Amino acid sequence: MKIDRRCFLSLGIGGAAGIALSPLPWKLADDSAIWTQMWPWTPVPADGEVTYVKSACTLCPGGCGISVRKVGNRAVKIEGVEGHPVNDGGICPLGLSGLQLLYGPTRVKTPLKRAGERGEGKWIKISWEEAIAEVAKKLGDLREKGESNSVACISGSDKGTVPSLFKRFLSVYGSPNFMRMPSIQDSYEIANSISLGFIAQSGFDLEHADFILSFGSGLIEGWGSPVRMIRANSSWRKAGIKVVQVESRLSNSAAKSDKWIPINPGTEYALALGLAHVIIRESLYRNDFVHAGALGFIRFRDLVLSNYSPDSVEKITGIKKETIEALAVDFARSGRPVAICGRGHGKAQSSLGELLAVQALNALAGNIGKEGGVFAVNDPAYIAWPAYQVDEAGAAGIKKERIDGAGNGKYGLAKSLTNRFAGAVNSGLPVSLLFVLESNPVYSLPDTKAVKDAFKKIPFIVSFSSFMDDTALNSDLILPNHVYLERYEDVPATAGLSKPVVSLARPVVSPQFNTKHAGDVIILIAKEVGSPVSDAFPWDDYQACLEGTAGDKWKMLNEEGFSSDPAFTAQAVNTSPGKFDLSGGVADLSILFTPVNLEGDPKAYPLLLLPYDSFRIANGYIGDPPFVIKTVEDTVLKGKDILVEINPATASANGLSAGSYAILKTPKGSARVKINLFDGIMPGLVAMPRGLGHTAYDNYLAGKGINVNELIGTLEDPASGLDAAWGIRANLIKA
Amino acid sequence: MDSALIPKGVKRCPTWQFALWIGAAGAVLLWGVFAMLLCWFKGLNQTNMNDSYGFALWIWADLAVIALGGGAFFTGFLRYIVGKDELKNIINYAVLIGFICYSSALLILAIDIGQPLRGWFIFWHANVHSMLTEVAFCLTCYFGVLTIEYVPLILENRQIDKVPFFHRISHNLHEIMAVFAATGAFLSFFHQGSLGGVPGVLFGRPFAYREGLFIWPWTFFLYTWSAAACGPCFTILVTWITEKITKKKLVKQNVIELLAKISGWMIGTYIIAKIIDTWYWAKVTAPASGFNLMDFYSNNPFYGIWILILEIVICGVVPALILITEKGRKNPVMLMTGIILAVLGACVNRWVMVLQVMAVPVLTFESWAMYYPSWQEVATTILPVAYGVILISLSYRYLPVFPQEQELNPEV
Amino acid sequence: MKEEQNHEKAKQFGMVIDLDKCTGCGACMVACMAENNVPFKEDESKKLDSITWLRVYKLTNGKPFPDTEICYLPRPCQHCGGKGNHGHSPCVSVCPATATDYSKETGIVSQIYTRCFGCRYCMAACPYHARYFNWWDPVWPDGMEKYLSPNVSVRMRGIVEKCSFCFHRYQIAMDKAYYEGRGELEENEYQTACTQACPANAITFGDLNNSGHAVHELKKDKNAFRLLERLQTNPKVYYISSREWVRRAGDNYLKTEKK
Amino acid sequence: MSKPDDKTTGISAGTDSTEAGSSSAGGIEKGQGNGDSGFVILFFIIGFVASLIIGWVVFPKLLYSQKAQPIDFNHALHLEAVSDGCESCHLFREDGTYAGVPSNAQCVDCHQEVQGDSPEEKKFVEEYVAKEREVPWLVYSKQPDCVFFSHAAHVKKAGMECITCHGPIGESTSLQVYEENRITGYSRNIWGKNIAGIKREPWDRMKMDDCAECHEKEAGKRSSVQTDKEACFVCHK
Repeated sequence: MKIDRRCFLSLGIGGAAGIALSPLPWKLADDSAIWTQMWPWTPVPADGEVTYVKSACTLCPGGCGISVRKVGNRAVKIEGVEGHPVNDGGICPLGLSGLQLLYGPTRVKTPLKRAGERGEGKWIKISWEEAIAEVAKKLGDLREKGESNSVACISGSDKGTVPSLFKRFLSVYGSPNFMRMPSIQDSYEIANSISLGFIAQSGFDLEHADFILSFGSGLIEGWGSPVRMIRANSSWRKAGIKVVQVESRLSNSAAKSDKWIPINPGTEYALALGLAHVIIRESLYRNDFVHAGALGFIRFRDLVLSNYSPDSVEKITGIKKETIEALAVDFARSGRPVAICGRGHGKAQSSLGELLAVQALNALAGNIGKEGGVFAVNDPAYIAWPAYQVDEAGAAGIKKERIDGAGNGKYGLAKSLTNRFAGAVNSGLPVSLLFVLESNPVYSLPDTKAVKDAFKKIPFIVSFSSFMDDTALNSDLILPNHVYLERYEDVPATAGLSKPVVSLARPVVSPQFNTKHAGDVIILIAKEVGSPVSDAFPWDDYQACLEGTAGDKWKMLNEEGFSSDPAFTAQAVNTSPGKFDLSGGVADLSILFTPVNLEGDPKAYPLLLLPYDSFRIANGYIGDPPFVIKTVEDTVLKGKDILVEINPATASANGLSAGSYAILKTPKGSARVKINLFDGIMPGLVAMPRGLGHTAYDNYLAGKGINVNELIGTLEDPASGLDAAWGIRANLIKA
Repeated sequence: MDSALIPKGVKRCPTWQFALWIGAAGAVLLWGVFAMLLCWFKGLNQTNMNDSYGFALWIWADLAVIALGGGAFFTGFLRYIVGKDELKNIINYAVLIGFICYSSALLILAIDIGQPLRGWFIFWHANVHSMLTEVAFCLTCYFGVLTIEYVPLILENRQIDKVPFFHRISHNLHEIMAVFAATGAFLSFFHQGSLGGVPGVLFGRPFAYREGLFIWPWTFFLYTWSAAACGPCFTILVTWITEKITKKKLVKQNVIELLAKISGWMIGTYIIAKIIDTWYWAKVTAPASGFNLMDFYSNNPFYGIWILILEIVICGVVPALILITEKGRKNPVMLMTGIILAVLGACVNRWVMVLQVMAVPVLTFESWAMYYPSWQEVATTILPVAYGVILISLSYRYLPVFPQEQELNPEV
Repeated sequence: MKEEQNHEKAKQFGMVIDLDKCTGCGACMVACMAENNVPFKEDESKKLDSITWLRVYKLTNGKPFPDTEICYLPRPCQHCGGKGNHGHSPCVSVCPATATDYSKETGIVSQIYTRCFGCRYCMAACPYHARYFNWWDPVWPDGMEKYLSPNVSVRMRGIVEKCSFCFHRYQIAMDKAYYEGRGELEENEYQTACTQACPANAITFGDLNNSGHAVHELKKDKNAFRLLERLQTNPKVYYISSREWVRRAGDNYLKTEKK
Repeated sequence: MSKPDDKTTGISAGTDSTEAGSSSAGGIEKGQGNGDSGFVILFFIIGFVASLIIGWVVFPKLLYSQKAQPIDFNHALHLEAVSDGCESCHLFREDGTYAGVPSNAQCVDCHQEVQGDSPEEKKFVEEYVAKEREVPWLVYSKQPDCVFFSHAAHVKKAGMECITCHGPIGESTSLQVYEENRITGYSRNIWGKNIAGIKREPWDRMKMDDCAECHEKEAGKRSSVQTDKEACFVCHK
């Protein structure tokens, strides 16, 4: 008898049989399958009570009402508010992604002070007290030295209480340099000033218009208040209203229009004048605003009749004269036609000539200040704060010329010309301290190199950004604002609306990090700087200021979430007929109506680079959150490569093919790009999206594509100081 | 060193040489195992598969080895059911190759599924409507049968055979082998067929969809048929490679030629059926959903229509003609050309019916995507090859695989 | 009496998408991702491994400048009824583990993530590419998991997922109905996230069988069509376009076929 | 190195020669006694029994960890004091969702201050109410994340009693030990106390099959095309 291998074999077989007859293998198989349902690293969202908080979106000037779904104390989904006058339940991709900003990795979590070189990303955390004291000390020193006017602020907007507090701060402190980021409204303001005699923005009653003629405006791609525009488009479709898009590239707006008229880029003004020619020649205009006695009409008439016949306009624009004739008749014979300009999102300015030419069409159609027409819209009416005392230093400072020149001399009609900021600083105008509020100028202003050079000349830059954006990264001190979902703020929606709405952003969740409301911060800085600045800020905090400002409307704002009461929001100005000046008070009209001479030698740069706006690429203060960048097509962004759109004809002329690499060269710089062939773009053009090529933010956005602003520059409109550059000459060389 | 284990009367290479050989194959195997572990622990993002190539190299390899492993069931069917007695001289090897093919197929499936720990759901939560369920059950059962068919061979190892118990098992298994061969043939018929059914039932994919008989699309029968036709060719091919490596004749040429002849006729009939199927599909089935034949083959940036020509003419008609004619079979170069082309034909067919099914765009506004496998996919696909080499080497060295070996290689 | 019959009748939830209104803005895609806890990766430009339950396709008419036209087409899961509308959608019957199913009560094709073991056969079956495989582990940046909704279970690597017509919204609405002692929902009580978000109101959602629902009439529009109807997949998503080339792009036609 | 030097004949398959070869290493000697097979059987039994013990006794002990509830709650005591049965504390919300385990806000109506002399109550008031912390209750019936369970459908629509699924927990004076499955992280109550998965009462187990069983019997809907039972998207999300 001995224990041999067979015994062990037997033991094994017995063991196996026993195990098989026990729950062990079966339960393990089941449990391991259940384990795979919920790996330790897979988050399981906690359940809880569902509530909704009404608020307003601040991610663009659109001013949509939002309803945020919460589970317990977490915000889980942003939806549009039904019945809100701006968006009535609709919402855009960016607005939907707000929670990725709130809870995202790009948040600045506490005040930061630069430790390394600018842009290096080395920071030390400091307390709010230290940060505010430091800013106040610098401000005090500058004021003492009589250099108060060297303090400037670039803000995303000049509407609403928070920008107004900053503006008030500068005014009482002694600086005229409150600037807002450029947009087509700068152009509209100057145009209105010339033609109507007062500064106002333009609003459009598009829901009631019956013929829409768009000169390159991305009506359904983010122009004006984006959701409202898409809703308007749906109502046009339903009512069979004709939309004509004049644009050199088949944008989505062009694709959705009833008629797309491709035009040589930059010649939109000529088409408008050609249309005016036909309308005047055929006496199709209405007399409400233009009649022989109207200011400048005779001069305008003579100019368009002699210089802008459909024949000559065909030569300039490349549009057949028959098309021009027919379009003019269609436009003028419609009941409530409206002409709109402002390329793409309308975030870039246009030349004064283009504005006046397009506004002339509206005047000829007699639809200014009427249902379905164009309205002049004043600034919000509800901000009426007590007057403040200015001391001598302040008064001296505020009287000085603005850095961007706005309001002075030949720029006398402009409120803000931030497009001139970088050039002015680089030419030696001093800026000692810059506040950056809800804007990203380092990224968003054209000619990035010049902007960066200008920033280098500014010794102290304070960013109020909630996010580590391109400008915050290049600042010296970050005083992080609450994200809009964590704060109270009035949100005036003025972008292109004829009847503006003011909504209220309300804290949906408590602040996630050690951030502070920018409104509170500027009040604290004012108090720290001391009298007389502090006297102009009598409020304990921003909340008190806001409630006081809203006055008896506060309750309604809080309950409804918005107010469209004209007495409270911006007022549409009553424009009395006959007051429209078609000549713009300009002695020599031909100065207005000259083609923009783009930068670059046409021989070295035979192509034209055209930046374009896309709904899926946010290009304002906020960059694309992960969800939105996910929706960008692979014909626009592939890996880290940006694709430029060119016509197949352009490609074959340059030896390029779909997906191949090329070097895109402009007088401002060059970049490696990939080629996307698109039949819908005019040969000879290269189109590149705005909004990519961020150097800051998270890995979901940073380093993807090229910032088109690095390749383009500004071009000053001699008549107004506006930036008239709609593109730049370029060349594509096979890489 | 291991001489006691080596069958009597045959000559084997020295142990060191054998160890070196196994070591080399083992290194490749380890590489594959490493890739396999990567796929298991990090997930299928290790591959270059994507939503247009959800079925890719692995599933192709899977279907190809199953088709080629069909040599086992068909040779068994011929030997035990039809009674082609000569084939007893190659049946052992056919079974071994089948065993390797099927075990490899199961392993690849275990890597290919996204949640390997839930793999058993296919049995426990089986959906009777799914062709894949049929595949899983038949495949597993047939693998069991192959194991039973392979076991007696192991038991014939000189040392194991000395144990009376094992000897008796071995003996008894031999007695009833015909039953298993019949079961195997039946199961094989079904799972080869249901593998064909996998693409054939996809009525959302006009490239794959075929009409058919009752619940079975024509691809069901074509798959079985092509496996029966090309499987034995693979057995012959591996035998030939083994002979080249061992520098020995292992199976008599008449056996090879008999199998080749049967294969030839099978391929011939299969390719006629395949041509009819393709013609009917191109003329009737596909146009009914708005597709011309060329719609499936244009826009593909790589091979276009050539893959169809390769499959049907070069790897179908040509080997059939070679193997059917006596002249072709008698000429060793022609014979092996025919055999290789036939094997390739089955592989190309499986490639087309697996990868293209998902990649051919159906929506008019989608386009072909290109795919190339990642190294992890390649390594895990080579893993079964290395495993097969090792198992064949061990079996050849220690088991009496080739009954005619001694006769063909008398001791000098 | 008639009303009651209507209630007894099985529901067929479906969608009508007006392509004339759709602007391609992408709000539906993002609304879907935000509603359904859809994960994202650093690089989502490889569209073949990018999970987008609802994907907006860009169609062009293929003509050169200046006759080029573009149309956007949002594609959720089509919730096919299959041949004869018996519920044998292309994907459902092929799943070996019963992880996807068709409900005769709602007409919705379900996907049970915890049952799926990732064989991807259903993806091969679906001609619309509406099914997505989780090639990667879903990972949210630190803190971002806070916005995840408890109404939709978070998926795991290695399984297939797809649009559910926001079925959880039906479940939640039914919860409320039961609590209030009702057994039926009003049309507006169950709407998908994309329908709700669409700024253009291009998407209409409801019970195709219920004559009281907007979709019931809309699907009969003369310009209405479905994708790949010739395959007899019987989708429950209808599209409306006034442009002929768009309608034609919805299916495959032989070159010899005239409309 | 060994050389194949054997000269014996016959390696063909199917030979029935019982002749043992040379007595090389590893060979098994003939004539092994019957006593050996006794050992073989003994070892089989040892292996069999040991693994049965491992599978049935040791394995469950290893699989589940035991966790104590933060407060030992007395259901029976509370049930006496309230007027509306379980729903007095386990509420439905306005939107029809089920609030589940009560939050402190509900408890403080009575337990703002310590009422009686129970040490558990004292702990609750001092540790949780005073510190405004929610009690981290361990929920025995917590289902996996993929499950959508509608209390409204079962309680309001179908009029089911709580006891049907949760058992007579209302009669308990003390909470049972919470056993957590170390692999899945779920409560043992889901699989059931019986490791073999055998249940006597309907509330003994809460696996999908248990739901399905009742759904098949009571609801009787056959909305699923694949299973001819009720559709998956009734309980799954």
